[in-house]
Amino acid sequence: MAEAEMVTRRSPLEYKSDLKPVWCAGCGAYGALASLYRALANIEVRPENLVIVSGIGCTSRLPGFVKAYGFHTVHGRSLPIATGVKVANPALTVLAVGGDGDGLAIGGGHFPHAARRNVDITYVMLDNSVYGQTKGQSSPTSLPDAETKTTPYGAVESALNPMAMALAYDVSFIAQGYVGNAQQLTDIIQQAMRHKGFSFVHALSPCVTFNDSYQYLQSRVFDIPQDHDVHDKIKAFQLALITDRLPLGVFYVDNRPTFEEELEAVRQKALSRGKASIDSLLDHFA
Amino acid sequence: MAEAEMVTRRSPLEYKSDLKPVWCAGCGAYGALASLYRALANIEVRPENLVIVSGIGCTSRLPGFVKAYGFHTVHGRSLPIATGVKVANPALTVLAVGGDGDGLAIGGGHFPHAARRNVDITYVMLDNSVYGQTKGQSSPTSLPDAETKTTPYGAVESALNPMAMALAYDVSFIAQGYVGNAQQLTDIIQQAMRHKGFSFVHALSPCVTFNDSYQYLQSRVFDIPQDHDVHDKIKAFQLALITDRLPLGVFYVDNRPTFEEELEAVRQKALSRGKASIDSLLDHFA
Amino acid sequence: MSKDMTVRIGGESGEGVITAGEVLALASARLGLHVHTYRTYPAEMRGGPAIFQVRLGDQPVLSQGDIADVLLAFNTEAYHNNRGDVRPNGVLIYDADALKPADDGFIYYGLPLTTIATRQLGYSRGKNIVAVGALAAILGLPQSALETVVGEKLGRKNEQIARKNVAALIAGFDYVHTNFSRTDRLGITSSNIGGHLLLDRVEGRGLSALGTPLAERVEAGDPRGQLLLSGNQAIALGALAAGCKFFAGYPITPATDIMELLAAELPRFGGNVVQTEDEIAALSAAIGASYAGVKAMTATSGPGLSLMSELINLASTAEIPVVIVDSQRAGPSTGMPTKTEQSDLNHMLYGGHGEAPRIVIAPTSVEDAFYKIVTAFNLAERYQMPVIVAMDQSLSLRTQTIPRPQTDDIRIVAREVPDLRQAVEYKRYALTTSGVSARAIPSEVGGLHVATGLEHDEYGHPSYDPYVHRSMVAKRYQKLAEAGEEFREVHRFGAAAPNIGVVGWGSTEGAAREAVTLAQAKGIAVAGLYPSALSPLPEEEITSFARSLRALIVVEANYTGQFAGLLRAKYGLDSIHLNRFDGLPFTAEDIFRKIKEVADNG
Amino acid sequence: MSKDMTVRIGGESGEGVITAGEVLALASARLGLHVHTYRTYPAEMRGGPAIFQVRLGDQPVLSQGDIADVLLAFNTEAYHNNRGDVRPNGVLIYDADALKPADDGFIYYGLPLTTIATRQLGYSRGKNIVAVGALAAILGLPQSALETVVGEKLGRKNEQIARKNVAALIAGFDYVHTNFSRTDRLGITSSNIGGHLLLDRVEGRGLSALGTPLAERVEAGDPRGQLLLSGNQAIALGALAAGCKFFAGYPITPATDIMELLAAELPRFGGNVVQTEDEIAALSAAIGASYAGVKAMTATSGPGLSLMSELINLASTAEIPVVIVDSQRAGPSTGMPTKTEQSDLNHMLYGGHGEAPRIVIAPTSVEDAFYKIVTAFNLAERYQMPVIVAMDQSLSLRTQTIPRPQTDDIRIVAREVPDLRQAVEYKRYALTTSGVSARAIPSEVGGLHVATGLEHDEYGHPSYDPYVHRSMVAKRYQKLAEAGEEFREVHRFGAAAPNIGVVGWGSTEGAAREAVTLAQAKGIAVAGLYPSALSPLPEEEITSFARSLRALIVVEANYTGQFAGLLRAKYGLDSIHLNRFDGLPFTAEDIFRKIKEVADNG
Ligand SMILES: Cc1ncc(C[n+]2csc(CCOP(=O)(O)OP(=O)(O)O)c2C)c(N)n1
Ligand SMILES: Cc1ncc(C[n+]2csc(CCOP(=O)(O)OP(=O)(O)O)c2C)c(N)n1
Ligand code: SF4
Ligand code: SF4
Ligand SMILES: [Mg+2]
Ligand SMILES: [Mg+2]
Repeated sequence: MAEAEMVTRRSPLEYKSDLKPVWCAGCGAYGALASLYRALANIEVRPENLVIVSGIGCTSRLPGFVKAYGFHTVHGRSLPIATGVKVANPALTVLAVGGDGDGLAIGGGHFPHAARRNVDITYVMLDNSVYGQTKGQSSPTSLPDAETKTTPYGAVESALNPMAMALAYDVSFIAQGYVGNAQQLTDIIQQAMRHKGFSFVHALSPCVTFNDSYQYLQSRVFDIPQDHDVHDKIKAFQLALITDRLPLGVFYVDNRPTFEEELEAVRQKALSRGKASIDSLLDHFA
Repeated sequence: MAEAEMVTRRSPLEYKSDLKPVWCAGCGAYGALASLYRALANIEVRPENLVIVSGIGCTSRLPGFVKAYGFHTVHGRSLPIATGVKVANPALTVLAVGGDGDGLAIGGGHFPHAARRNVDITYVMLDNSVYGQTKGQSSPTSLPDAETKTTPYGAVESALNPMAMALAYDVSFIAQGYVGNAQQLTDIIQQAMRHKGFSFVHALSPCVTFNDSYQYLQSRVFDIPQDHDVHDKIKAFQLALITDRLPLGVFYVDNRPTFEEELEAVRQKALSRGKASIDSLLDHFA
Repeated sequence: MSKDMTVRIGGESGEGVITAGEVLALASARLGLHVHTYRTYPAEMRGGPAIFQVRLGDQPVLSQGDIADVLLAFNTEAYHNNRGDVRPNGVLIYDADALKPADDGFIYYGLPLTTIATRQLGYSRGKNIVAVGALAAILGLPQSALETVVGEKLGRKNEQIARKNVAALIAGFDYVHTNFSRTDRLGITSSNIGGHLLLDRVEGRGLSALGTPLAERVEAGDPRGQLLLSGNQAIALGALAAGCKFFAGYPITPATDIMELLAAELPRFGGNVVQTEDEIAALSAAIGASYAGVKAMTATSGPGLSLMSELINLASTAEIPVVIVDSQRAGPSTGMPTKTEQSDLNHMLYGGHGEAPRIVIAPTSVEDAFYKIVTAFNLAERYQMPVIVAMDQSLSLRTQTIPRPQTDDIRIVAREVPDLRQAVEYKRYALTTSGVSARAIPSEVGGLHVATGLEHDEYGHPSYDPYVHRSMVAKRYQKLAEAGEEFREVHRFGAAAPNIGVVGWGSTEGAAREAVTLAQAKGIAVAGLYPSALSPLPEEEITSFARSLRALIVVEANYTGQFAGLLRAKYGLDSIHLNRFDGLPFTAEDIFRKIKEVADNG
Repeated sequence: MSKDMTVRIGGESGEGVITAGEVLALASARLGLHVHTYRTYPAEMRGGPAIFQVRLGDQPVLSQGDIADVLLAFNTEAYHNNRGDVRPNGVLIYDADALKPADDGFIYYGLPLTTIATRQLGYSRGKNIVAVGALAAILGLPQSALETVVGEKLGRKNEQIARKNVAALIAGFDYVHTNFSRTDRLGITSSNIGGHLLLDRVEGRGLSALGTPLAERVEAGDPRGQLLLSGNQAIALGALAAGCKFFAGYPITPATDIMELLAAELPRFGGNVVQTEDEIAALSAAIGASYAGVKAMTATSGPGLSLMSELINLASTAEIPVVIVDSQRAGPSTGMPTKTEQSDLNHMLYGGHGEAPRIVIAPTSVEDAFYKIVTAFNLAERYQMPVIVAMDQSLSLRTQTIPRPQTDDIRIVAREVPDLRQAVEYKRYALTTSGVSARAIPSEVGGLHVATGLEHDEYGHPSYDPYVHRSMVAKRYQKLAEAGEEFREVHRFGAAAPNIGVVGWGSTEGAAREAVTLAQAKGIAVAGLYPSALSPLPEEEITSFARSLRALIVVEANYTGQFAGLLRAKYGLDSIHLNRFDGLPFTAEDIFRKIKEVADNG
């Protein structure tokens, strides 16, 4: 039985578009894309029911490489746009993808609000701790002292902690993956997509050209212990505060109504006050 | 000795401007303003060395009522503007003030970055959980089910948790006050202003007109126990996660170099590569 | 010739000025009178002086009125602030407990409003309703009509309060009937009170020129045939009628109540309202919803529109329909949020980097707003681009009576559906002669594509090819040209063969129409033209109108003459600029004076 | 008449095309030649074709060149992509290991570049430098000059690499001298190689028309008297010279390297660079710094400028000086980030709600950029308003030789300091005849005030008074008018009594100058006019130029003709539009052809 369930009925190849990825050879984004193809196959979403929304950046080019509906928007706005998509048609499976700059710098103001709405979309952030697209400036997750094109004397800001932020925002599914661990990343994305509500996958993904962090990451990642209680927010916060090493896996899960469910409830409440028609509404103003 | 230190050499009245506050009678902002006058007197800042930057909202009108330099900017931008002020002239004492909408909705993207820079300004957020200025819409801290002008069937989003967010952002001084506890709020603002680095004071402040929360708050606030370790971030996070009651006092303190200090270090590093002159710089391009 | 009367109510915010005005306006509307209201807002949260002005007429009332015929003053400050705006020989009704007017030559009705409310009724907050009763009695409005309105609107949640208010109203009526049963300078006696107060605007401005008796008018009209709406309400209702199913917005004066009304109503129509974290997110969400196949809109004012610049251009480039209402206020920057101005035109036309075509529509009245928001949705849908609807504070917040819309007659444009069975490969951005390419919606098999703000080829694949960019820029502008062919509505009024022309846009049309009528009555050959779309402009209509003129006056509420600049840039039209930029709406008098001046200098 | 030559290097990104071009350009500049470079970028991160074009001349080189005289091709694709852009009888230098050209009638120099680099030198990455050596040898550039440049720039951190590169360079030189000691169609022998390759642009376009021997030129010039800078470098250096002490920005192509250069240099000048979380924060921080008394700027491209709209208007309303560089790229929306366009003009002029005056300055060359950013800071300071500097991708990223600036001669405007001893009450926004009110800076005793974006009275107190708003709107525009009196620079060139005029703005001036020179040589009475400020426009200069013309051609790199529209809106000027909107910069040929066409049809 268990065996049978593991059979993939759709092939990851079904999700490959005709466009050849534009990324540098060795870019972490290739790994993320591969994991995404597998996750999509595993959850068997129909390409026409899938919408992938992205901002701008190397990693935000991803929708072009997936056979699905896509919306490659502007820098930093993937979350509010994806929210509009999902609310308009809750039957769609909606993914938002983008980089650390896209999501934590220019788009950072939208993240807490997507979380508090608990809109049922999955947000995959490919974090390479640099601005790849614009050729190597520091990003919100660049480490202190990082020498980049805009920090020739070393970065002086501390790095943001996306996992801690997601917890503070009350994101209802929070996980961290690494493109070097393809199987685990696939699994995490799958879980995130199956989760009802706003899910956040922080995918550590090197930029070979401007921040080749494979070694750095490889030597620091470790799997979250099996006995971690994903419903314990304090424990999850403790994990998030570990800075010398990088825990991989699911940090936190909370099950609560989604935005679409809540909006449906609003609709029912509203309708209970009487069925709508323009004409009866106009009567109020007569 | 202790007595002598408590003598206020400047009077709070010195900080009162000629402009009469525009707020509704009973607005929480009056209390916050009174506490601010006292705190300013206690730390004895000279009015001409003080700059108060605000966004837009009822509470953002505050700079007009303080005898100091002020900059009443646009909605949501007090923090980056205050950052510019402080970096340009670190000798100034810089305060940013504004509402919950100003700081957590439209301006929410700037908060994490002010924190990670640890710029030495004090940010006082007057949180009334409503948009007062625009006459009563829901705000990021409105409670679920809150009936407001834009949520006639009750709010469906969960409320943001500014204290947890500040912790996740690694704000280096985090405290919560209540305008009904004038003495404590004064004290907190004072401590925040004395703190070197980015300090955040979350001031609970009712909007009598659109969200009269005096009773609600009064019945829920309590002082953080004396034995709370302000350097323990996990403990602070636990405090922040308490939702049925509202802890007042200092949650968290971290002492690390300020942005201005770091930038000064950058300057020294840069200068060590040779003194600057336009002409010698032009030589590089000859 | 039309007859009308302007009643101003002045007091301190908190004294119930607005409520009093609203009761008067609604009761009048129900009686079949045409109504136009105008109000000011206290600048501070803690209050300050407020006025509410109701202009009533036997014909549609097009502007707020230049001068008050009747002033109801609640206190001394209100009296002093407003006495200068009352016509000579006008009527002053006042709280005799609160003020003692000087003799300005008005016709005086002093009533002990405070005493009646406090002593007689034990309901001090009811002073304003006592005043409404008195006012209605003096104007000759039937008591029953007022009673119904007060009962319906002023105690919806509390029957006791409803009863108190009705009692206050009756007390006001009674006081007038008891104490003013005399023939005074107005010729009013208790038996003929009212019925004569509509003034003849054109033939004379003195109170001696009395109009159609109200009673006649009331009998002739279909009292329920009209609605009393604000511009913002018209926008919200029109959007519902247009099939809007998604609204995202961020509160901002004076646009917020569009969102507030839709928050209550849209869910009942199967739609959703999302209050977002800012205006960028608002337009983002609307664009996302539209991409997903649902008619979507947002509404904001200048500061929000500024923030939306980048997203407007995304919608234009990715070819996503979306409707954006800009209720302009006095700028720049935060400016004066409660004052009116038409100073966002350039930003509506050009705002945002690069060249991103968009349609801009300017409703000219409350009624027009209802229908033009429908047009906006239709054009957005047909041409797959952002449509900005140019409102302003004066149009958003005025209320006007409008004939009840026949909702069955509203025409809705449906999306052009791609034929996905035929195509081997679906080209989202296919180059066509009209520029319009059929748009597949997520969940449609065979329509997979990536919409994008990068330059792209017909498939939507990013392309930096010079030829591709040229074709796609031209394609997007071709759609705008097509929209201009389809939608060329102008409002033309006045002389058939004018030698002076008045051209304007948006909220000033009412005042301009009145001014033109006045000027025609003085023998001036003047006509007005208001195009409904500012982008694309109806070239032929404008240039042929302008061709025969000796002088063209361009009316707009801004400093730099943005529309005049547009007309000159587009058609080389020189014009006389009539600008108002003090935060207040144009009056008919402003425009009339200019027409006259031009005619006299002709 | 000037002589010049255009060399194009084409290859795959990663083959060192850019480095090769930069070495050639810098060495030529040091030799006293005038240089203008142009490059394209691969559209994808993973690479693609790249070209770098170096145009050399004995007089200042004003544009990138219409057609290549010499092509250096690293591979077959580069050869095929670029052969069409090489002049008939042009020179083709190529890697004979990588490609076999057809006979297109070029003069062929095939070299085994790959073999030399790999086999002979054991340094396969050095192929590009071998090629530079060969190219320089053929052009007759002295080996020593190239050696110095390669030694300095290509091994700064690693001496071994420096040595390898020098060896590669020498191998290239040697190969040419050894293998091409023959007289070929060019008349080149080993003894006279070089020295004759500067072509006479005007008199004839064939290679037979040979120019000034290089050696002469080199001896005559002051090799160190000029700099080789990109437009963005000129902006950054000019900002330092202007006294800028604060830069905040967010990375965006093609503006980013302004921030990158300042991040390295500004701290050494006592200033700070802050990379902010977005463009809104960038302009916010710059405004804050300026409020606090420090000269401040930001730099961005279209999408960032869109986001800054609201803040630009805050600076205008609160009267805070700030400098904003917009390096335009092809739009709208994300558009084509690595391509050029002049399509942000309307947004620079009008972007943002309400009416917020700002100065817009358009540098026309790299040298002009250096001086105009100084002007921008000066005008910002004097008139306390935002100044936008209109760059574009083509100007930002081209490099040009410029005469070394005499930094002592740069004039810096200091702030007008309020006399705080005199005033009983300090009025931050005092109404003055010039509109300028002295600005107190935090820490000045007696200057306390609240700067604000709300409408305000002279003290800065919020006011919604109609009279106050009117006065303050007029005050802010008065400053713009004053700026227009002070700064009315135009670049006028060509015939003294033209009947055809060419007007444009910004980066196209070089091409226009060349085109006008060519046309004059053909006997056409044509002149050009480029105003330095687009807001406020120098009215008198433009209208008097236009008055005498038979035809006015407006040149701009956009679709809708924004500047032409501005000229018509302002001065009623009709014009012939010459627009390019394919992402590529204008060539002199484009403009020359239009002038000729207009002249022929005259
Ligand atoms: C409004 C705006 N500002 C700036 C840019 C330029 N830009 C494009 S991508 C990018 C950042 C890329 O960083 P990240 O999001 O981390 O993605 P990565 O390329 O590293 O995958 C920037 C600043 C833009 N396109 N739009
Ligand atoms: C860009 C922009 N959007 C919207 C507004 C309208 N606006 C003014 S204040 C405000 C929110 C006020 O809420 P908050 O910040 O909580 O302040 P409060 O009035 O409650 O003190 C809004 C939405 C604005 N001024 N600018
Ligand atoms: S620049 Fe970095 S992030 Fe971008 S494609 Fe290359 S390796 Fe990937
Ligand atoms: S509306 Fe609310 S927040 Fe604003 S002044 Fe009144 S009480 Fe205070
Ligand atoms: Mg990144
Ligand atoms: Mg609030």
